[in-house]
Amino acid sequence: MKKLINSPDSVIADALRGMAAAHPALSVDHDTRVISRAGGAAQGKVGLVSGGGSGHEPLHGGYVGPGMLDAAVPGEIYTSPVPDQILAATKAADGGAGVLHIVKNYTGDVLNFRMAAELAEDEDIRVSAVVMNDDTAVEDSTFTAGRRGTGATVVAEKIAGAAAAQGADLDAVTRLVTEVNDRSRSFGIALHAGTVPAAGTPGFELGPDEVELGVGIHGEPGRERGSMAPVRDLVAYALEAINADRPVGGDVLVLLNGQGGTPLIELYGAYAEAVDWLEGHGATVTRNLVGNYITSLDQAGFSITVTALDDELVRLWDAPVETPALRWGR
Amino acid sequence: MKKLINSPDSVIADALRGMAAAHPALSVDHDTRVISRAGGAAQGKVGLVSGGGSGHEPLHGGYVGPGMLDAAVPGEIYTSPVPDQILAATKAADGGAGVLHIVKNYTGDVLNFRMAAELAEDEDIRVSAVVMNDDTAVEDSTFTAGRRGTGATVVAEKIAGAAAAQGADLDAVTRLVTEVNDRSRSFGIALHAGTVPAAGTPGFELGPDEVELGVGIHGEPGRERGSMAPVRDLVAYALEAINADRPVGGDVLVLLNGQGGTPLIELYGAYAEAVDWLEGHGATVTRNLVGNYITSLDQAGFSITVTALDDELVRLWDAPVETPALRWGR
Amino acid sequence: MNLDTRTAVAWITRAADDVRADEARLTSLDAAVGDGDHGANMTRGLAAATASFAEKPPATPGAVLVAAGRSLVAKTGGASGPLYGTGLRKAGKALGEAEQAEPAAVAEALQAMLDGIRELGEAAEGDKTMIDALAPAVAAFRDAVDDGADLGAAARAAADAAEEGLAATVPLQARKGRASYLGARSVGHEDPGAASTTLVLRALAEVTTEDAA
Amino acid sequence: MNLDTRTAVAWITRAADDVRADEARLTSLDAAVGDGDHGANMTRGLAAATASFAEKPPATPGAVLVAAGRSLVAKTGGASGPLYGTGLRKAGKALGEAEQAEPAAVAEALQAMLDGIRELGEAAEGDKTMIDALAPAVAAFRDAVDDGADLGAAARAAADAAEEGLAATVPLQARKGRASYLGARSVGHEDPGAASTTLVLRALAEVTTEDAA
Ligand SMILES: Nc1ncnc2c1ncn2[C@@H]1O[C@H](COP(=O)(O)OP(=O)(O)O)[C@@H](O)[C@H]1O
Ligand SMILES: Nc1ncnc2c1ncn2[C@@H]1O[C@H](COP(=O)(O)OP(=O)(O)O)[C@@H](O)[C@H]1O
Ligand SMILES: [Mg+2]
Ligand SMILES: [Mg+2]
Ligand SMILES: [Mg+2]
Ligand SMILES: [Mg+2]
Repeated sequence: MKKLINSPDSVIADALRGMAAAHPALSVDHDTRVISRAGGAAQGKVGLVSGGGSGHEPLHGGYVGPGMLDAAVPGEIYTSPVPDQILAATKAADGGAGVLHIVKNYTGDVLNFRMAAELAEDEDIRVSAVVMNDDTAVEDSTFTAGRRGTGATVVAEKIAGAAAAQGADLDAVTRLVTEVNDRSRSFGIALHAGTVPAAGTPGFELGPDEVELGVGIHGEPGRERGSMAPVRDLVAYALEAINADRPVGGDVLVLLNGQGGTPLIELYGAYAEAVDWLEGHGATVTRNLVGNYITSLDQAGFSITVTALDDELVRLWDAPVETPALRWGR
Repeated sequence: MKKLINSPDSVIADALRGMAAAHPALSVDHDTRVISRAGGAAQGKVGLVSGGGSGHEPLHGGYVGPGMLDAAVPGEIYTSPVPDQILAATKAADGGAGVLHIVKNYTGDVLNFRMAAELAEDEDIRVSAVVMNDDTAVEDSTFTAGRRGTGATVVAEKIAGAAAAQGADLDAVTRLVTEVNDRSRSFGIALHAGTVPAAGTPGFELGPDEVELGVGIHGEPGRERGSMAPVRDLVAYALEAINADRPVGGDVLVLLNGQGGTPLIELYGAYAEAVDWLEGHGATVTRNLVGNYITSLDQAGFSITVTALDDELVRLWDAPVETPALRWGR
Repeated sequence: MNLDTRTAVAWITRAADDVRADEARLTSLDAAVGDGDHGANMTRGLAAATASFAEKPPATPGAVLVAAGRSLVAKTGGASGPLYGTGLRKAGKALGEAEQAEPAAVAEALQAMLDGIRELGEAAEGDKTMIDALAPAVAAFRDAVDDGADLGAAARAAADAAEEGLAATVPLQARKGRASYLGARSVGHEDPGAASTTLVLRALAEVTTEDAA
Repeated sequence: MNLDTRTAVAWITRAADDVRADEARLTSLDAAVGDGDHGANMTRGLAAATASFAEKPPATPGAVLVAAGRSLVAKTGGASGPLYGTGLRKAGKALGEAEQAEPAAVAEALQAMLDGIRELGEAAEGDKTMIDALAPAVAAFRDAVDDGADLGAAARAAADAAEEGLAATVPLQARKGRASYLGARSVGHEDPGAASTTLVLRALAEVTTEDAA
């Protein structure tokens, strides 16, 4: 697999150089690898930090800016960042009102963020953490490492960003992110595996008629292999899984997310099917995102996140945001 | 190649359903296949229409909205739309101050838009057209069908949109688009071919060490096959071609565009190289877009567009825009 | 025999069938030097033409070709839609209101088609386009008519000339259309538009030959 | 022999070399049931550890392991960084300030390492993690020391036990870590973390055996 890179070892460094050059509103620490706001932390505002392995762009660096994150922490491809990095991001995000870590539920992410939070507390920064585990594909039980954190992370970062910008305190922002997590379920299906630069070949093999049902964002397998099918059936499978876990109804937000290798024209077709299915099941889609928001390099496929909305969440969703990847409002 | 579709025949229709559902500010005519603004044409404002084959999303439908296009015309995959469609779009865009067609230089696009313009003139709509031919890969001579229209089309649509929104008349908007075309050069390189739904297999074969230098946006071949190389060298090749055609210098806008199958992390790395190269050649990159703006389904690769800026173009670029794919300003 | 309404409808219908049957080849030719849509384009356009005949039966052979031309413009897309569509419209206009067209009138109509495509597309013989099949075909048709051939024989001569013209496109470097972007790399490939032209003219030969038989 | 500073440095250095040499296998194991980064993670972390020894030479074997642990936390990333890193730190702390550690002290340090990883990761034996190689290895080391074995013999026993533990992970269904997302599909694969643990312990056996020779 040919990749548009200089070498596998330089991918992150090169991407950070590019982000710094492209986005003057961002400040990039190339040594420590932290992406933060060029203006620094807003004093008195709750700081928001998220991060994880690289390869999911625009998550998380593309979400740094007014109305969303204060700092993002990119690890190696598909690898959790390290505590010192997360600590540096936490300091960059600290405006004296505490910092919230939005952590995706993977053992590495949880452990590294926890260690960093301890280091931050040692430096008198109050840190709260919410672990996102919206993925419905994996059973949440004591016999697994728990449900994974996926698309709802994008929603949570937006909601938290708006709340923090409006002056909510650390407990309130933490509560809101927990609410987003509770109200969201996600499911992903891969058609073709992506290729990690270091590996040079796809991470897994899918036959011409196979899809990976419940695939993870690092290309890791999920629930089971399934048969290729028209998009309406794949979307239905994903939504049935979501609905079985947390029944849909009322006003919802839908993130119809591309995993990286699926063209936008196909994502829109999938979104049409999602809306039809949800409306046939008593839900009304009042907010949406369609596109590449939490990717897995060049993996072909899609994921759906459904978030049950209430008035507060809608207001926070609609609030202004000014980041590389999400921009709206005044 | 598995595609996230219902069937090859339904791809456009399904995508249009999805766009209509996702974007309440758009009005989609599913029968005629025109995407326009939900509020209709602004009276007294020059109308802006562009279009072409589908498969390049977000081009052009994703660029409909305040500050950019009034209407977009999506043909079949990689196939120019037909005159009746373009006429309907022209009428939808018509606010009584004339309509500009922004046409990409391909025989089919030129002929179909020309026939539509004749039909519109029959109905007393004054139509002007600018044919974009920014692609530097193909020789512009009487022995070819001329240079192709590629990434500068995005820039032109933005510039025209701002000018029209600010009250410029048809001649002025036409002049500005012509200027953007004259001031822009583009070059694309493909690493992997994309797959058209109807074909089911990639449109061309690239060996493990081959790239297509000067590839077109419909996956059509360009200048020649070349050897795979680190991204800094591929970017240098593209910029050398651009520079040889129209030397770079001064302030420039760069569109570092993904062809669809290349992840954002790689596009940022490519952008870093582009900035280094340009600054080493006496240009200053003062504006940019990095991402998927004019794609070719799931083709892996990138294109660069360099537009020489002046103060007027910068002001128009910075002016507010509110479309699915580009949003900034107040 | 003359070209009457029924035969004109049969021609276009047969052309639609033959193109659909050979769609994969047209696709593959266009994939090699273009964007791979010529097969789908021609299938779609000709299907629309035959559908229009059913919806609104034309009264004369000229009306058949004008309706076919309009359908091709309205439904094909790409470069081939306006070119074929305009060509057929002009051919139909040239046939006027007559209920039957004698071979000489058909020759004029084909000439009008060729002239129309050349005027719109500005391609000359040797540019590696549909013109490279159509021009020799029209010349062969005219020559056959001048030699007293009936409609079927003239059409067969045209179809044969088109096939020769198609083969002759292989060593050409394209100077028009999408294949021209390839420069010298377009050499060694048949032109897709010339291939579809050959199918269309072979369809004319078939229906005028079967009819006479 | 005892574990002195030089031997401790040699251990970690050998572990870094052995892991780098076997990186592809670790990658492949992690690709099958995870995200394919375990090889790169361990290579990176252990390389950082050996680099830290050169930059700031530790004075005692305990300091070696603490420094290695810190490097692994600071540079590895993923799940394995905090787990191995914390484990090695605790092992180093258990060795205290002594310039040499007798086999019994090394046994306590390995126990502290195991306890630290178990406490942080909350995995038990049978969950199909590094614990499934480390726990039997530590038990084997302790038993060997109790039976009067020298450092090299105890380390070899530990390495052998780790290899058996690694093999025993194959039929297990993962209940911790990324492989647990696969449920029953994780059966039939070796655990990547158990594989790297085995390499690390084999490195200890190698350097303590060569040293004694
Ligand atoms: N200027 C032209 N004059 C005549 N024929 C042309 C011209 N440009 C293209 N063609 C014909 O059109 C064919 C391609 O048609 P098609 O693939 O349907 O359209 P597109 O190139 O827009 O995808 C070419 O093979 C060629 O025969
Ligand atoms: N909770 C845990 N306790 C002990 N070991 C674990 C735990 N979670 C994961 N591991 C170990 O980590 C290994 C994976 O490491 P690595 O691939 O580097 O991290 P990641 O899973 O974050 O990509 C697994 O094979 C397993 O041995
Ligand atoms: Mg990982
Ligand atoms: Mg085409
Ligand atoms: Mg074509
Ligand atoms: Mg891993």
